[in-house]
Formats: sequence, structure tokens, C-alpha cells
Amino acid sequence: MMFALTKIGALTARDDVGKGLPMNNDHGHNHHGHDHHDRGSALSETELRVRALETLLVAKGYVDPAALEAIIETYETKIGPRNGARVVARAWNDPAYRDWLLRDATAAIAALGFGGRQGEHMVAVENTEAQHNLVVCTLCSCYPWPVLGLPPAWYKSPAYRSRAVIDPRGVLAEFGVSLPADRQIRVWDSTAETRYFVIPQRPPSSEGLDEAALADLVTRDSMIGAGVARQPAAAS
Amino acid sequence: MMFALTKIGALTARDDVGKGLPMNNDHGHNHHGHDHHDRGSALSETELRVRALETLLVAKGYVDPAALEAIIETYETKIGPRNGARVVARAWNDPAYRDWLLRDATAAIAALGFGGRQGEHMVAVENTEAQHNLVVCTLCSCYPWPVLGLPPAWYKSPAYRSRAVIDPRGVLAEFGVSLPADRQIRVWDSTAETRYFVIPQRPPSSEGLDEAALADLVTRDSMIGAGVARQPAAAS
Amino acid sequence: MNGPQDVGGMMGFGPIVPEPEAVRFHADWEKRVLAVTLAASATGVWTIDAMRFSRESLPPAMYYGSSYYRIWLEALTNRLIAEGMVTAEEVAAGASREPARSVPRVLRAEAVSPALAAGTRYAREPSAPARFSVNEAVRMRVINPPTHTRLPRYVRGKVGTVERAHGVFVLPDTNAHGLGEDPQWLYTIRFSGTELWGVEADPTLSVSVDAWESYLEPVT
Amino acid sequence: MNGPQDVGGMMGFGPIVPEPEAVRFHADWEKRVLAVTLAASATGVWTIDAMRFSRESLPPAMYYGSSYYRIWLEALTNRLIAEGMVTAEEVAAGASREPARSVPRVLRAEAVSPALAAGTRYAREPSAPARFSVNEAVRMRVINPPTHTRLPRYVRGKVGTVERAHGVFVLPDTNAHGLGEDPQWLYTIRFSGTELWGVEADPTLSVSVDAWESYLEPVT
Repeated sequence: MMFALTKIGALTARDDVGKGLPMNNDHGHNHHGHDHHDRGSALSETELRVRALETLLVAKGYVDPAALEAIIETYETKIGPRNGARVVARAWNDPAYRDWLLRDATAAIAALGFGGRQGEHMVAVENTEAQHNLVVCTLCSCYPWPVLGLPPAWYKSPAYRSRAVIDPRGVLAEFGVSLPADRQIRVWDSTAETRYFVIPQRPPSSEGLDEAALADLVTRDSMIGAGVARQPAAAS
Repeated sequence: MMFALTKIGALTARDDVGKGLPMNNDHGHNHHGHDHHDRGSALSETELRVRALETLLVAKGYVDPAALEAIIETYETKIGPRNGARVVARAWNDPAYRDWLLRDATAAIAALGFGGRQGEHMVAVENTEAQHNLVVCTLCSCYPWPVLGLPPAWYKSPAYRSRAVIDPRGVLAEFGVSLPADRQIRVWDSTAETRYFVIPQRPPSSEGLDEAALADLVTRDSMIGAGVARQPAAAS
Repeated sequence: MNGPQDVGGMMGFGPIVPEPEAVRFHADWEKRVLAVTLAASATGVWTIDAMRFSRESLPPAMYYGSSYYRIWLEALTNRLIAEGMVTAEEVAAGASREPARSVPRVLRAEAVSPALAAGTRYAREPSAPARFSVNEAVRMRVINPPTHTRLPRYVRGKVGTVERAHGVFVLPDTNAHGLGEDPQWLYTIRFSGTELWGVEADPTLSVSVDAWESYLEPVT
Repeated sequence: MNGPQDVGGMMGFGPIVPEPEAVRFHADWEKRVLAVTLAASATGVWTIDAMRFSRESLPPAMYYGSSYYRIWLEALTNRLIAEGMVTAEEVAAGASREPARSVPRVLRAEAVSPALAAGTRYAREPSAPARFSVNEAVRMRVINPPTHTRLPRYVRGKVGTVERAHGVFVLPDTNAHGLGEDPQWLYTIRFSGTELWGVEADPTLSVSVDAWESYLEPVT
């Protein structure tokens, strides 16, 4: 019959899985597709293609160049994971807000001024001593932009998307997260327009901190479920 | 609910599936992996790597250079689909041999002098008015070498391997084969060391031909099930 | 379609590489691809589902060999050509050679903030009650359309439990192909890890997908 | 493993390109890869199953972006390094820098014809009767090992019919990893197209795989 998974882990480790081979999608780039041209040259094939396409679409009148700058500015400076950190900090600090967030995340998040594209239908899920939540989109890159900003490259990588649903503890280990063996792992595959985000567990020794200080403990990865919140500086 | 498959076919045809994109694995090469270096240059990266590896293995004493030549000569000149064509011609001509071939293909094929590597455990399947057989190896490239030689590039391509088991009529259409709508399609996925080959239907108007003439009607593709036997010249 | 996008449960993609939270982009061209994709999509010529289908229609070697913004670039280019908004020759030249196609709208700079803040709602008013109830066991249908679907292969045929009904949402399967919105009830369906991956799976694991009503059938 | 090799039912790889029967190779290097792979494998350092695992362990972008002889080249190189027969530095240099490892045998030119004609038999003497009978309904187990298996994803969990018992054969799942031959009964299991792909499948279609006894369970 089949051998046990523990035995298999050891086998795989000693075997030639990917040994000496370039891996794709690390840091959002790859080493053996077209993108290898992007390294080193002043103006890569990709850059040239993007520039040509942008020029063409502007010339055709389909896109307004000033709109492009406005979009970039929005996601570079306005919309990012500090939004989500504020939501989490409020939830940690205000039980009524937490209940509202779990009941109707879209409305509760809008009350803090966040919402819109890729966050039209929000669902908040809460990590507890009983259950750890992890969010993934196996089919593409669905992600709650209004609270977390643009997804990191790893979130969009086949490495993460493929394994999160079958080996989440292995995935968490690569993020340095080790959970008790009896902790229930709940993975949310974002296959529709609903967008999930995780309320991480509030760290011990964070009593008395104000919401700004609490928000500093909330990392982006902890709101995906790929990390946990930071310990307060005094306690760490 | 879901829409019908016929409707979908039209949609897919008008959509942008692969439009303007290079396809991999046509003619055994590809256009956007490493192998694009193989076109045009006198000594490609692949050629250099193969040469270096062969030199190294010979230097190490792991392989005998004369053995390499003997292997190549065997599969270039001795072992190919004309072997299988002889087996089929005999089966068409000799009902007792046909029965033996269907009952114990390894032995019946050995009786004509064929056998060995990648054909140690042979199974012959017969096309009839009721059933058409198609052979594939979805997991790699398993193929009955002693009777058919080395597999063609398309047999090893993901395009063929992926679709043969889910859309064999679509696959056959690309080979110019159209079967009656009520013909049963039987696909054999070679997932073990058993090796399948197809006895195609004997063409009408082939009565009276001797085995050599019959063998000329038997194409390689017809013994995979991706084609049908040729009509005799007089009848075509 | 059972394309390269459907990676749930696949193996062999190598390690996951975390990156600092402060990293927004890895190159200037990534910003341009983001902005051009959002602005071009705002013309309203295609739906988000159609663009997803363009991405998953890329050849698997290209899909797995490209960073995600590169996937966006390839899919956007294909979609613009397929919609008759540009020609392949114009793309190669980076210059306009033909008159522009008329498009429903153009996103102006001053409209960017309101448009991003509004988003696009995919919820619709229910016209019928939900067929399935919370805590009901359901089986995911076995379908293999060559067209767009959001039912991943790894849950097809599997039995799960309805955990939540979200309301009625636009169906991607039709919306991606200009066949209308066909709004349907959307549910979160939870599966045990052992149902999905077999008895050797992590016993603490459960996984959910969001699934439209036509993806489900009663457990008989 | 659920690696790139497991393509049954996938879509998006583009058209199939037939080629003339007379074509044996497309470049001289393909002949060399064939010969070197067969000769190196004849040393007996690895099994055919181990080499298949090396091929399916290639990154998916490489696997799908390479011709099959290129896949052979990449996998052979990795396997030779993993077995300590060559170093990565030697491969890069194309020259020997370290003493050779001892290997069970070397295939000499005069032994090529007899070796190819003999092949390698994978059948073993049965030590127990077959558990399943011809015409019996069986369910394919749901397994997802990160190691080598010959049970493709598209049949896992599906119910089929035993069509033939071939005898007892070496089990690839263990043999690929140096865990012994664990010989088991091997069966041909036939499935209807609708069982595999759903009610919209071609009703004339049936598909079989060859499956070892531990891949099967009784239908309860």
C-alpha cells in the first residue's frame, strides 16, 4: 500500500526535486521565460512592449495618460495594507466593531473610509486559539485591494496558489509560522468576487496600546493568514 | 445552468484562445523556452550541452561511445513502424494469428521477431465497426517501441496527451479522421509497463493482396488509433 | 477551461518567496501594466470575467514562465486585438495605423478616484429563493467546459457543506463570453481536507470555495 | 506527484501537429540524448520509475516549454548529479574533474542489440491471488503523494470496471524511490466518459488506465 506522508517528506527532500534548476516566479520574475531579458539590459523587451502598448492606447484615445498617473499614485501611496491594519486594530479594540466586521465586513470597513475596486463584497474571518485562516486565490490573484493594496508577487505565484489548499502547514512553515498540531486550518479559496481578509490573533502583552500602536503590530501577511501579528516592542 | 458544449465550441473558436501566440511543442520544438536558441545558430546551447554531457559520461567511463552509435543505428534503421505494419498485415491475413495476437500479443509479436525494450508486455486492440481505439500516455511518453519505433513528437506533446482522454474526436479531427457519431471511442492510457497498439480496420477492396502489400496500407498513426489504414492504390 | 490557471493541488512550482510589505512594484513597467490594464478595462469593452479568460488562455509554458504582470500584459494585448481595438501590426509598431474603434467610455483622470472607490458591484437582486440551505451537504458538479468557469478541478465531484449564502451574483461562466449575467445564488462551500485529498491529508484542514448555484447538486 | 506530467484533461496546449512517419529525429542532438539516456540508464544506478520522477520534477514552465528530448536531457543531468555520478561543475565544463563513481555495469556496444531485444521485464510471480475480479466495479483511491505515482489525477475518486488482470508488476510508487519493488496485481480499469468528465461528455467515450491493486478500493 501507499507509504506514509512523513516518510515521503524525507524522500522528497533527498531527491532531485528542482535541484540546480532555476525556479520561476521568485520575486515576481522568472529565469527562463521571456523575462530573463529584463535583467541587466537598460530597456528590456518587456519594457519596450509595455511602452509601445501604452503609446498606442493613448494615441487611439482609449486611455487618458493623466488617468494612468492617477491610478499608479493611488496604489503606490493611498491604498495599501496600512488600511487593513487600521481595521484590525479597531476590531481588537472595540468588540462591537469586531462583531459588525464579522457580520458585514463591507459596511464595517466602509465606516473607516475604505472600499471599492476588488473589495466590493468583503468577508472578514478571525483567527482564534481553535482555528487559523489562510486566504488564497487558486485560479488567479483575487485579493482585497481596499484593505491590503496590491497583492505581493508570492500571492500570485503558482507556488503559493497550488500548495495553499493542499499543504497549508508547509506553506506557513516557509513564512516561519508554526502552529500547534491540533489547530484547525481553514483555507478560503477566493473563486468569486467575495474578498476575504483575516483578523489575526491579538498578541499577548498588547493591552493598553492605542489603535495606532496596535495597527503597527498588524502585518500584511498576518491579514492573509500567512503570518501572525507582531509582538509589541516591549514584550519582544 | 451550464450551456451546451456545441454552443461553447463556437464561442471558443471566435475567442482569443492562443491567438497570435507561439505554441509550444509543435514539431517537437518550442518557440519560447530554451530551445528557441536552437534555430539558426550553428551550434545551439542545447547541442553544446548534449555534447558536453556525452563527453563527460564517456570520460567517466559510464558509457561506451560505440554503444551510443549502436543504439542510434538500431532506432534509425531497424526498429520502426514497418515492424508493426507486418504484424497487422499478418493479423488481417490469418485469423488464427489475429486471435493469438489479441490473446497474447507479446508472444504473437515475438513470433515475427519483434520484442524487447518498451514492448515487454504488449496488448493489441482491434478497431471494428463498433469501436475505435486510441492509445495515449497522459503521464509521459509510453509507446510500443518494438512495433512502432520511437514515438513521434506529437505523441509526447502535452497537446495530444491532455486532450486524447477528454476530447478524442477533436483530436482525431486534427488528424483528418472523422468517425460515425455512434462509433464507440475507447482510449487506452498507458499508465503502466503494458504497451498498447491498435489493429486498424482492414480497408475494403484489399482482398487478394499479399502481406507485403497489406503492410503498405498500415500507417504508423493507424496503429496508434490516430489514423486509419490507407485504401489500396487501385481503389483510391 | 482546465487551463494553466487552475493550479490548486498541483506540485513542483518550487519554494514560496516572501517579500517585504513595502515592495509595491519590482520595475517601472509593472506600474504601467497595472495602470494600462485598469484604464483599458474601464472602457467597458470587456468584463472582468472575459479578461480572466484571456489570461487563462495563454499557453501553459508562457503562463508558468511569466511573472503575473507579464501575464496581464500578454492577455491585455490579446484581448485588445480580439476586440478589434488595435491590430497586431499596431502593437508591433507601437503606433496607430487604423481609426479607433468606438468604446462605451474613457476613464478620465478626474474620474479615477471615484471609479476606484466605487468599484463594480457584482451582486444582483434575487429573483428566486436560494435552493440550498446553510449546513446542507452538496456535491460539486463534474463539468469540464472549454470556456471560462470558476469551479476549480480539485473540488469537482466532491461533497461539501454550505457554510454561507452570499446573495445573488453575476455568473462568470456566461458573463465571460457575452452570454449575459445569468445571476445566481452564490455560496461558500466547505470541504474537509480528507474529502479533497484523501485519507492521508492533514486532518485539521478544511478548504472552502465560493460556488454559484449551478455548480452544485443535491447529495442523493 | 501532481506535477506537470499529469496533463490528462488539461486544456490550452494548442493544436496537435502531425508529422510524417519517416521523421525519426529533428536534430542530431536528439539522437545523442536518446543514446546517452539509454546507455546511462543501463548502468543500473536508477530505475525507469526514478527517471520518470526526475522528469516530472522539472519546473512546470520548463516542462511545458521544452521538447521531450530536452526534458530527457534536463532530467538525466539532474539525476546524474543527484546520484553522485557527476558534479554540476563537471557538467558545466564538459570534462571530468572527480573520480568516477562505481556503477553496477556499463553497456558495451556488442551488448546493445541483445539488451534492447531482451528489454526489462516488470512482471513478477504472484504471491497472492488477485483481490479484484474482471467486471467488478472499483473506485480509484484519492491519493496525492508528493512522490512518484502512476495514478493520474483525472481518475482519482472515480468508479470504473475491472476489464483485465495483467498479472503482478513492480509498483512504481516505491520503486522510484529506492523503497523496493512491492509487486502488486495490475489491472486495466475502464471508465465511462461521463464518469470522468460529467454528463456533458461524449456518450460514446470510454477511457482506461492500468492501475496497481493499491490504487483501488471496493465500491461500497
